[in-house]
Amino acid sequence: MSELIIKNGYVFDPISGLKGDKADISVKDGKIVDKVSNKAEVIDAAGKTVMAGGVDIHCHVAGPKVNLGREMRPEDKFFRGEYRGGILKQGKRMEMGFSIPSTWKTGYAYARMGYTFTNEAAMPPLLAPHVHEEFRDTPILDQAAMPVFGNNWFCFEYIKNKELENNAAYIAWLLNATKGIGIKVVNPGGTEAWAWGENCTTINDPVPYFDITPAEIVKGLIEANEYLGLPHSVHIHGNNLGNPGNYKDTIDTLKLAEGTKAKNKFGREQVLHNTHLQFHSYKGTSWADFESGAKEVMDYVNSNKNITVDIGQVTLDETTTMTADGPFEYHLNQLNHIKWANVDVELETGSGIVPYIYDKNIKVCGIQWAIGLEIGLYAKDLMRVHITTDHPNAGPFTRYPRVIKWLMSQKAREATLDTMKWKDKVIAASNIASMDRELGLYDIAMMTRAGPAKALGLSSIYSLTKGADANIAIYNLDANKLPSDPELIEAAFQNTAYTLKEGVVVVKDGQIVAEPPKYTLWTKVNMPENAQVMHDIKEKFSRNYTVNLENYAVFDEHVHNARAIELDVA
Amino acid sequence: MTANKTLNMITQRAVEEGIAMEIGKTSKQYFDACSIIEMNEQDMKELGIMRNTNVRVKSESGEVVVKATVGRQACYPGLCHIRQGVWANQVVPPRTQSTGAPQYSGFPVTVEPAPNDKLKTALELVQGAVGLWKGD
Amino acid sequence: METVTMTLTSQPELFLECYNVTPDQFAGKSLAEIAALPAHEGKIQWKLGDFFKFDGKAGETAADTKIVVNGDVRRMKRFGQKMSAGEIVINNDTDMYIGGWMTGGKITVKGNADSFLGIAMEGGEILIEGDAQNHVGSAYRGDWRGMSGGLIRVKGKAGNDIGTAMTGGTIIIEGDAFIHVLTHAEGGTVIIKGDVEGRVGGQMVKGDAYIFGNILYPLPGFKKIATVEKEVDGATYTFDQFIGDLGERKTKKKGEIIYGNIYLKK
Amino acid sequence: MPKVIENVGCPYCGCSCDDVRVTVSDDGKDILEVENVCAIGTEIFKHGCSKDRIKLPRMRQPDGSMKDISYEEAIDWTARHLLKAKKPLMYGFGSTNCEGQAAAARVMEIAGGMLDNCATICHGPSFLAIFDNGYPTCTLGEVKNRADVIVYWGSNPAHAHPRHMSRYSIFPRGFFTGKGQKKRTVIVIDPRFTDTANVADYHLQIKQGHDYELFNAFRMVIQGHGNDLPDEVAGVKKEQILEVAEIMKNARFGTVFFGMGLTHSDGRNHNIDIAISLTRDLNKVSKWTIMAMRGHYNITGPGVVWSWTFGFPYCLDLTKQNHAHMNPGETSSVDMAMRDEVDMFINIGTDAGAHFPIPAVKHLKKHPWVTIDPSINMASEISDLHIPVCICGVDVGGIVYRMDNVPIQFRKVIEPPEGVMDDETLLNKIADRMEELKAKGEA
Repeated sequence: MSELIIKNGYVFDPISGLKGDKADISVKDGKIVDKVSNKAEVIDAAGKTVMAGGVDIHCHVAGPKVNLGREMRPEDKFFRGEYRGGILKQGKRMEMGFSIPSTWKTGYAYARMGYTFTNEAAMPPLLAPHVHEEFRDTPILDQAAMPVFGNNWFCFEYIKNKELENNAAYIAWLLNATKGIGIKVVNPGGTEAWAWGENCTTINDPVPYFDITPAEIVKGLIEANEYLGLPHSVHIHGNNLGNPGNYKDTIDTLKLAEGTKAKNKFGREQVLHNTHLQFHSYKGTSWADFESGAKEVMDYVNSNKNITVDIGQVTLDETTTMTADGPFEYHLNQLNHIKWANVDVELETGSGIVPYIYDKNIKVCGIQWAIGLEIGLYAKDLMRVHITTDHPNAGPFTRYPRVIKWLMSQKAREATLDTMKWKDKVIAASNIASMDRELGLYDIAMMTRAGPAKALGLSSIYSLTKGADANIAIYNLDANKLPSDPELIEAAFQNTAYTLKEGVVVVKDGQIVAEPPKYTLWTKVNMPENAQVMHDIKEKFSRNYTVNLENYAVFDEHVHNARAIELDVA
Repeated sequence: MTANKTLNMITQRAVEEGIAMEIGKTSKQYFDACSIIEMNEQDMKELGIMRNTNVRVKSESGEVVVKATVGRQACYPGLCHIRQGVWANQVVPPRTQSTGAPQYSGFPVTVEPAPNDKLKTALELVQGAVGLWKGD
Repeated sequence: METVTMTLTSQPELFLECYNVTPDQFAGKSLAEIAALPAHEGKIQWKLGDFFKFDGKAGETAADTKIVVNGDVRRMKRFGQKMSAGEIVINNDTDMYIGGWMTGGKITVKGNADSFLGIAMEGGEILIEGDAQNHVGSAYRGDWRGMSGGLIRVKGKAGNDIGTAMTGGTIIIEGDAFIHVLTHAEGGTVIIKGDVEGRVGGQMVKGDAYIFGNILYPLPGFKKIATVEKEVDGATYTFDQFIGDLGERKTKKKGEIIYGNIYLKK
Repeated sequence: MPKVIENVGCPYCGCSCDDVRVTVSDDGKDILEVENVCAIGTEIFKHGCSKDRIKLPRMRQPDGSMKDISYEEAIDWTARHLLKAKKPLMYGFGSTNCEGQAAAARVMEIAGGMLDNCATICHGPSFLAIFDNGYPTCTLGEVKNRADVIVYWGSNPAHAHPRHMSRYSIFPRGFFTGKGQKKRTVIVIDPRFTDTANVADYHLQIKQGHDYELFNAFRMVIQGHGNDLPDEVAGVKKEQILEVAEIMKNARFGTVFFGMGLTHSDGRNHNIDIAISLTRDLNKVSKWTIMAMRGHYNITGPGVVWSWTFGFPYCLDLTKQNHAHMNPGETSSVDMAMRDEVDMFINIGTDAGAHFPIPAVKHLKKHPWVTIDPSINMASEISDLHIPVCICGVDVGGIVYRMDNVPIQFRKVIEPPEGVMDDETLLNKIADRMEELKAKGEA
């Protein structure tokens, strides 16, 4: 029996309503408890900020696409004669890579920032064992992954035929087979079209051959998600990502959620999570008259409570873009002519990878940077607007502290604007220069742990409420006396004073000191077997797949330390 | 007829070699599958080589005796092929053009009739190269 | 300019990585401090002083420091890596990565250099009096930004991948070259005074190759457009000008299509 | 009662077929029958239950003979030599599951050595090309369900991947390809009239070593410069190039499968590099993908596992503790052997004795040589220590990666010979022993 108490810190936990009050947090056997005995180990957090472990709702940290990115970019490790990252080995294994870090670096670097959970944003079901192998080799972090459904042939047919129960049964079966947590949709219909070299750029473009539209796909999946009552909502990367003028398509996509209410036992209120909203909030007709559409999109988001979003902030780094949106990556490669990888996955999905440099001396990159911050600053309910960089698409996750700095400090935003070659054009095409809002630590706690945890239906695990896992971040920030130098804010969020994982100190003074067990979270839907769906599955496997059905579902021995989120459907 | 001829050599997989390898590298099947050179009939004629007689193959990095055949997968004149394995690797140049991969395909060898020379076994060739061969 | 002379006293068993032998690292240090700089042989971290004895004196700045390397350093790599100024003279054959990622200064090798000479170089000058091997002035694996500036002159011959993904600067090979010259280049100049086996300018977007000898196997992607006179390396010659790689994508500047050029001496 | 095990993976080639049926004896020790498998795969399963399997490590004696020793002794000997060596090299993994490859990464990170896999002499140049130019590819099911044009360039599946054409490419009937072979056009580009060329609609008999020029010619046609082509490129007539280019442009979905005809000839990586460029060009007018015909059933595995572990797929230099380095040509096995850059060699799940050019074998043999492999092979017969292990896919399961990077979960079908360890267990014991020795200050 181990006991621990964190004393005198300024505690920010929106789930339990703590808004920076001085409070003690008690931990017993890895869980948050009301109190502990006087034998408990004491961590003095006086003058420090205490939050639950960070929760990343959307990042690409494990699996085939991420790994092909690592494989195809030796120069991401060794850049102009320098080993990037510059981290001396502190854990069991070395840490490699900048924009697409090794699994080991991923675990260590998140822990150093006070994060203890990540949600891998796109798992191709056929390749699920790969994702789980990487989870095994990612230290410390609890992880989950969302299988992609937006271009899945089974779903297409069930939705087209309006077979809600069959669609739901198939989704439940696939979550079980892949040990996935929820429903991800990427460029619905567009990636299937890309298998013929085509795309769907609006929600009404028909998908070749399948006689269905993106709008129907998304609506069908939302319906199935709420029918099942999954912990998370449908998590969407909509059509027409990354193109000027797409804010209209984004609002069209968001409108598909209108009239639907969340139905679940996990405290989740939204029915649609729109990820990396920055990439979907573009106005203008071309890159020449490109401008921010953040205001229009956020006006919609602010007034519709059944939607959550994450930002996808551009960090102005050389990074690696990777998405299941195959046609987008091809298009991007036609613009920058750097190397291009593409992987179309039979019956299910696709993906593309292109290295990209967000250069502060390029006007468009500056505007993209401004749009992301505007989304955060326009937000009225920060529980519904989460910090991400769509790692590694808009920048590596290791830049979260920098994003926090920009959101918390107008001075920091101005300093970055001042380094831009086309500062005036960036200002003219966005509203960033006029925004004086500065977020506080409570806001940041909402955007980086409480909000994402709630949206994922996991706030009973990832918060400081009684019974939650004792995953805790302690930052060197005096909530009453925030430093006037914004760089110190970034530094404090980069390396915690302490990170605790299930009550074990894993980071102390920014150094990895322990690597306790971690979990793979997945959603187990208990429902009667659906004979029709099982028949359909068997038929597709015998005719179209190249892997046998019996070898498709991830074997239990290949799922690392599984922890099921269970729910029953009659 | 010439005494010897420079040919362009390649070495690749063959299903016979694959089967034999799984039976074992010291097996007769492996010996039979891999200790042969396939070349164009015209080159054989010019060299005065009879089918299924032995020839000596020399390259910049070594030499080996193998049995000459035409083979089912025809080489054009000037091209020859020894199946991937111990015999081919006696002559494959280890140079890699700074890629790590040796020059398995496309290197000059001279081929000459050696009807009286004996073929060596895989073990004799490899153990012999490192001073471990103790003889039969 | 001050000079540090380093003379080999013992050979490594394997290869020694002399990444610290640069004017930048030596400048402002005493001989004892220089001798204490690390060098790797596999996983063993040695001191430079374990293999060399040092004489002379380092300058205050890199620009003020010259390093003379004596002895058989064929089993030593990475001399002059990332150097920004000053001078290195190696009085013998040496190994890989000489002048890799260098941004300024000058390196002279009185013998041969191995592969990856001047890899991703940005500025400065390298002179090899003997031969070089493969990847002269090329990019590091996967990088689309190869050599971007400076001059590499090899008096002897060179192997494959000369100026791969080059974007600027000049490479002069006075002898023959093997294959792949300016592959994937988006700028820069390569002058080969001998013969080339082939594959000059494949996948090239932009750049200039001057070939004084023969190209044994020319690429089909290049097309002759003119005969021109050009001054190259201090003298003027007549060349046939070929443009390409017509199979590769092309960029435009002020409405005009930019081609890569091969100038083949008549 | 004999037991039938279905959905078994075949541990031979990169097809990694997972539909094998194996009938096993009552006691789980013998394989009685193998179905749905090529001739080569059959031999692997036969060998797995051979009574002649090596069951104990063997150490070479001063007189040249081999003597049985215990696993503990073998593990200790290997651990001590790894720690002592300045730059040990572990190479192989052609027949190791991913769990074993991950354990090997741990071993060599602790040892501070070099880690390389068979790709280094096989599809390593394909990695170099992917580094430089990317990889527009797909899973094999996409080919089966959609492809109407198939190109085999410098690859000969009839011999190296016996079920490739029937399971994935030419013959199967898929969702959009219900007519199978009848509606597919097959193009083979090879200097030999191979058995694969024999089933093709077009065979371009290219002059060996000049693939780059022919790719360049195809790209010329795609970019609209077909008229500028000379009458013949790389031994192939202009008319034939134009005709085949037209077929490529008009494909609904095409795939280029390339093999060692490209990776082993002059230019190596650039032959694949330009093939990738051609694939990209073709996507402007059609839909095309490209795929390396990886040789072994899990030789894709080490590239995958080590990329997530270190960021590089092969030719790893782990000597520096804080970071990994990679540069083939310097850190590649054959180059290091020829330059005498390493001072210990572990051959695992492959046979460098048979498959390296013999001068490289001679160089490596100057130093301690350990072979970890279930079988007697050329490497085992010249090593100082031979440690037998289980055969993946026969007496141990695990994850393997098919040539298209699809993970396949392999099953164990029989019990291993008593006492024989699998790769993962053995390697982790070597790693543990090294950590023990380091902690005790004996290293």
